[in-house]
Amino acid sequence: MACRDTGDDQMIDLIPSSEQGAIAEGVADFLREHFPIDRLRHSRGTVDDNWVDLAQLGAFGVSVPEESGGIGLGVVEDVLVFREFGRHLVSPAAIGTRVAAIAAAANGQEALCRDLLKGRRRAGLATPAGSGVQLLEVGTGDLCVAISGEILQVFDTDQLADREELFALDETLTLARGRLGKAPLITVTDRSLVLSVRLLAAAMLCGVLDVTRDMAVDYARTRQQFGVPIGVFQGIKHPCADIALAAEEAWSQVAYASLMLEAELPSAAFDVTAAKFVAGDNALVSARANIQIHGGMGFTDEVDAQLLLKRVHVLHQLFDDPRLVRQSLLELPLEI
Amino acid sequence: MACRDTGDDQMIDLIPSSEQGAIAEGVADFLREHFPIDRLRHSRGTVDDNWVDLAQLGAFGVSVPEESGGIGLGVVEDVLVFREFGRHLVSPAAIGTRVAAIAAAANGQEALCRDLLKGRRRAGLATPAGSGVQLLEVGTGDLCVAISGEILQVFDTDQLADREELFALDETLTLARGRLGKAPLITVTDRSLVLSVRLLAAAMLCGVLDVTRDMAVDYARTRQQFGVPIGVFQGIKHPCADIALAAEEAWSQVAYASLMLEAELPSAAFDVTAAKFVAGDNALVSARANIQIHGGMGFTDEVDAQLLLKRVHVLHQLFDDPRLVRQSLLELPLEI
Amino acid sequence: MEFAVSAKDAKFREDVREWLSVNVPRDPRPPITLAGAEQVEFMRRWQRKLFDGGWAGISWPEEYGGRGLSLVEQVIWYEEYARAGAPEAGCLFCSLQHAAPTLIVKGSPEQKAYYLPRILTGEDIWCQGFSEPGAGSDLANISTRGTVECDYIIVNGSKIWTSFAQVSDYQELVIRTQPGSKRHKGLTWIICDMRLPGITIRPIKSLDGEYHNCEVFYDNVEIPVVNVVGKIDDGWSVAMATLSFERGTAFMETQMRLAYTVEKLIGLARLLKGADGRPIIEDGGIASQLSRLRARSASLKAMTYMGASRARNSDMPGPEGTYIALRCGEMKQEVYRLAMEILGPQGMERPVELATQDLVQQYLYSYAATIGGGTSEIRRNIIGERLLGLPRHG
Amino acid sequence: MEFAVSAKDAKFREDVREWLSVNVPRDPRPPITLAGAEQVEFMRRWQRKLFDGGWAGISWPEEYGGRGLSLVEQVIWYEEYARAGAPEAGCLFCSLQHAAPTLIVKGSPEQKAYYLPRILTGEDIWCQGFSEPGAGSDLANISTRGTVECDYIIVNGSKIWTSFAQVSDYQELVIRTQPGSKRHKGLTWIICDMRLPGITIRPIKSLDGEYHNCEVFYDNVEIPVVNVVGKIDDGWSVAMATLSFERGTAFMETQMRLAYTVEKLIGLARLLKGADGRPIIEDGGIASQLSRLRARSASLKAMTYMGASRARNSDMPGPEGTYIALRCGEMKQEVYRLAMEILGPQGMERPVELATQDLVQQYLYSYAATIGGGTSEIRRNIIGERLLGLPRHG
Repeated sequence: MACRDTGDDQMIDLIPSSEQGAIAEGVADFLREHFPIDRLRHSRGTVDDNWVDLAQLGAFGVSVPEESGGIGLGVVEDVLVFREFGRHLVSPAAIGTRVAAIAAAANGQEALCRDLLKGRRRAGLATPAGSGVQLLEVGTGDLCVAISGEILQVFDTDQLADREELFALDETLTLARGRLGKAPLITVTDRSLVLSVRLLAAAMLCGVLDVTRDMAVDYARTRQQFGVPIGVFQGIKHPCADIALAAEEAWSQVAYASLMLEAELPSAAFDVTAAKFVAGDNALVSARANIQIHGGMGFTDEVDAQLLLKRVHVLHQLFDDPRLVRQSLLELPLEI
Repeated sequence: MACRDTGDDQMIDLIPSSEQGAIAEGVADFLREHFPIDRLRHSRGTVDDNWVDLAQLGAFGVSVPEESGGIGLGVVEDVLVFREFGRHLVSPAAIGTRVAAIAAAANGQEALCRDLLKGRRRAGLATPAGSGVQLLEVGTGDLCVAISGEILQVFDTDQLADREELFALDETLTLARGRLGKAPLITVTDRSLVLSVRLLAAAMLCGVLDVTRDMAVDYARTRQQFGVPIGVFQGIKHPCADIALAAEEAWSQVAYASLMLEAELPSAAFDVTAAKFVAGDNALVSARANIQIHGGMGFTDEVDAQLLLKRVHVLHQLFDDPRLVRQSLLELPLEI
Repeated sequence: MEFAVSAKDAKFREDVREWLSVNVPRDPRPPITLAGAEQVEFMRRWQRKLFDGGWAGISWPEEYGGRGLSLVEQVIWYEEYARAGAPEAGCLFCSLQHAAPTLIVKGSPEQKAYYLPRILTGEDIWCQGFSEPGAGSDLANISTRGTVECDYIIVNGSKIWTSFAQVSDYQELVIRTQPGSKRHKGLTWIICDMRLPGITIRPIKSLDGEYHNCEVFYDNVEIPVVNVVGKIDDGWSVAMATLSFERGTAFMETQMRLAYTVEKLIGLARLLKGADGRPIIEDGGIASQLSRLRARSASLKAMTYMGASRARNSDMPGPEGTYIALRCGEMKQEVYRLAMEILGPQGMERPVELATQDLVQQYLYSYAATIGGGTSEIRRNIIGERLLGLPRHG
Repeated sequence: MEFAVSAKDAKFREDVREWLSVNVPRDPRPPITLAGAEQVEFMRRWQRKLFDGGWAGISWPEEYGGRGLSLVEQVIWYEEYARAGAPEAGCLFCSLQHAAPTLIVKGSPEQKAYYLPRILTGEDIWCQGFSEPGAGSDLANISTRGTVECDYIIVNGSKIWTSFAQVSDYQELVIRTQPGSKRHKGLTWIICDMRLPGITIRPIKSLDGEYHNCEVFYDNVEIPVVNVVGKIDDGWSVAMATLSFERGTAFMETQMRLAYTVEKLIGLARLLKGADGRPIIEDGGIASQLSRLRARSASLKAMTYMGASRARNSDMPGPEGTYIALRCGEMKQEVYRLAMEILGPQGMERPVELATQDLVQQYLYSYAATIGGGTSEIRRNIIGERLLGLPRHG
């Protein structure tokens, strides 16, 4: 467990223990082999081929209770795994699938929980937009997760109405408009669970940020102009430094917030909201800078810089308009 | 005249004519000799020694009618002269003195007008602050100009109440708190005159921006680090370029707005407000960058970078909180 | 400093507005696709309509079939053009804004007589051929070579970032004709017929889904010497004429469109409601950015007047045009970034796969604005070194 | 990743809060003037009070008289310290945050025994002696030289940007002891008694009216060799120990103060009304900046935890501390710039000529935050070159 009461000693450690590191590394190994980012170069809203294998690895059940088929760890370990998902631009349906499984287990729907954990079913996400919702990665037969305040609901496909397919900014994902029905499959009121959804989106943003940094630095080191690597010039070097700082800052806050959330501290709502805001903002600014660092190549779809940008937009908007997230930051209680 | 009706040809020329250039150059020559910026290095709210000589040059009466002792030109020529004032950090009382003279002439108070034009009297400025006003450069015996909506009022010293001396952010200027009386010496309702006051503050900001650019570039060219002039590094070169762009942009808008104001076009209010906003914002950002470019020296009072910063703050706040100026930009009518 | 009010002014605006209201195509300009035929057909038709209406080449001297409008009239034209939602120049940009001005200044009488009318009517499409792989936007590093053999120049090499090459008839091609020459010496500016044997074109897909750029390969392409503009080995001065022009009033259409987009965004922010049920404009963070951009649009226009005023007193626009290019590119991105903030979740959607009138598409396209035609970093170098006299990187 | 909740936690916070509420001086810390006597007296008294209360050297190991608090407890301490408005370290910063940690790691037993207690009680004031004219913050360019003669090192040269030299008892002095040595080799770190003959101090007035920095000149100053910390010619590694420390938790006080300042500004924006009669907080432009800074304060704290967590697994804090230094400096400026926007016209006034508790004064002082101890540009170079492996400027 990432959180314990020692009685007399106190500490905050943001470095993964060797057990935690091993879980993340196991997932990372699998993703490196089966989810290289360039698989998405010319993809159009298609489900990843290896979704079932990823599920069978246990990646969506890290914080699902063992008795329901999960690994029985907490959101801290989830965050480490979802950062790896972000690094490989795994579908945000990973968040929906993980949270739907937890909700199903809490609701006694064990069969559904196991279907999700085994990759037999998938859950996409609903974000409020206009008078309806945007359905992200909700394909035929998929479930759909929506949140509102402290309530989390899971809908089955037949509980969605007025569905209309759309072209997505991130064309590697499917997007539709629709309306949520009145009778969800599952309704759970759980503040921590709702917060965890936001935090996992932030963790995925951190993963994208890591890739952004590495891509920018790699290009700055190798691309030559005026006879030297462009990383010599402060006009390139300093933006690279800013991206690295952005990644360090975002991950620090996400890691910290995961500990606060796991410990159920009163300030967890603020810390998670700040994590989503900082990770989203930093990832967006960095994805843009990475395109600029790549110059003409950055504007093409021949390098992955554009995939990172588009994915960041989607994760940043997931469940909440960042504009309103920013506003709420001023109102949330904060102990200092 | 800067504005004429040609009937069949139309043009906008933002370059001073040779006559206009000669007026500005005459003032500039005098200022270079008698108002070097370093006169302010260790000055504490003292009136410039050469105020009377500057007045006798006619510098405050450029747009005062000839029959009242002025030169009888317009706000376009004023703007050129006030940019020179900005370049030499002449007291903002120049604005008050100029506008008080115009108001006095319009009000038939010819003796007062001549006193102002000859430098025998000076007019400082009142900016709303809290429940009273801030009195900037309103010394003993000075007049004081206040504006509200389209109304401009001139107060004599004895019409000010509750005066309390303050230390100013810009310690080369005097500052006090006070209240305006009920019976001003002069009240004029004149939209264009009120707008001209804002525009002249913007013109002075442009002058400060010019000095800021020259100071930054000069330091970048001469200061050596790691064996080369620091201007080699893009971390210095690019901020210098941004300052130069900021100066070009601000002056272009001020010059353009002066023509629109002189022609009394409906969009003049927007153009003048935009000029004040852009000049203030650009001057502030640039003054800050100039300090950073100067490194450790920039933080001392041994170079003039700090004088520029402090003066910019004062001119930016003059008469209106820039925060509210920015808000008003969204409401003003604009023909496009 | 002078503002000469004209009685014709309001009348001119009225005429423009009326003509545009009747003639602007109702359909948006098609995107530039791999083949690009739809946009070409659309733009040729529109340019022909402009020509027939007497609105082609508004800034060209009358002797070349233009209207010779004053700067103020040009501003009015582009203001109304943007307001009417008339098509952006797209595949005609290079012919109208680069090639024609260059030919007018540097072309031979025969070149002018042949090419200018075909550009004016939209018959010919042109592309640029300056950038090369590895050389970036620095002309001094051009290595595509041309060998003079009798009446032909034989060209070998390649160009990159050539916009609209896949649909172009001609190319403004800059090559190195003096073997072993360095930097700006020994370059030649030549008109290259894009249908000549030995030319291969590879369109590059952009991040917005369009095909804005191409690589062009030259394998023993034989171009007649009469196609040289200016003199052989004097291409640098010809190219500079184009670039100076590009940095001046050529940005006017973009500027006016930006100004108009800001007004549109203000309207959109008043109309749209966020998930909290409040109009977006009531978000002061959004409102303050809109204010700022409204003021910055105005000052960008003023900078154009300033540049044109300076140009009036000299033969060629000064390098101050780089100020406008830099500001214009960065502002374009700011405007569309703000559009995305206003759109919120709606910005994740695109109504159809590709649509040039879509704000999301325009947002994505805006990434080119600080890269194409010289990155913002290069522009800041130019300002620092050429205008401010700062030392070059050793 | 682990968060060990302690039952002592809340109790500790309560103790700290209570002690501070009784003991924090009611008067603000005096500014640092030309002579500086008022601040010295004030800070010595306050440090003595901290010592007597058992709150001196909270992060020091207990064997040196410190409290050896855990990182969490340090955070609580600085949070409460900032909330209570307790004095910033000022003229004691160098002794407590630089000199003592360096001596603890690199000092001889005799040096520790003599200097550490005097630092802990506030008896001695220290200053740094690293920067030189022309060398900026780059230690590699140090040219102040020391010649070893018997038991003394004879020092000649000068230092600049030395904070609090005018009131210091000792200096952390880095000099070049190997003649002709280059860059990081041949440097020596030595304790210099500031009252030695041959030392001249010129205080420099800063833009906020205080005298934060001095130039120090050395004319045949004779320093005993026993004052060398570490070994002769091995000063680089000693200095690095200090700098690494500086970049780690030494920023904690600043961070907590910034976080608390943001909360204060939120309160101020709710309280103050603009010229339009509306509370400033209703200006969404202001509100959105406050939100942003509130989140950024939190993440800055998290970065400190991250750095400390890494340090726990290695002997010395890594260069990642530069991230914190960079962010901290820039955020300090953002916070006080926003304060000026909130103050509006009130920001043009200062209640007295110099007052360290005044937001305007703090705003002016914040200009040092991206310059002193390495400019933001240098910090970005360090991140780019040392952390990311980008090539150095040739």
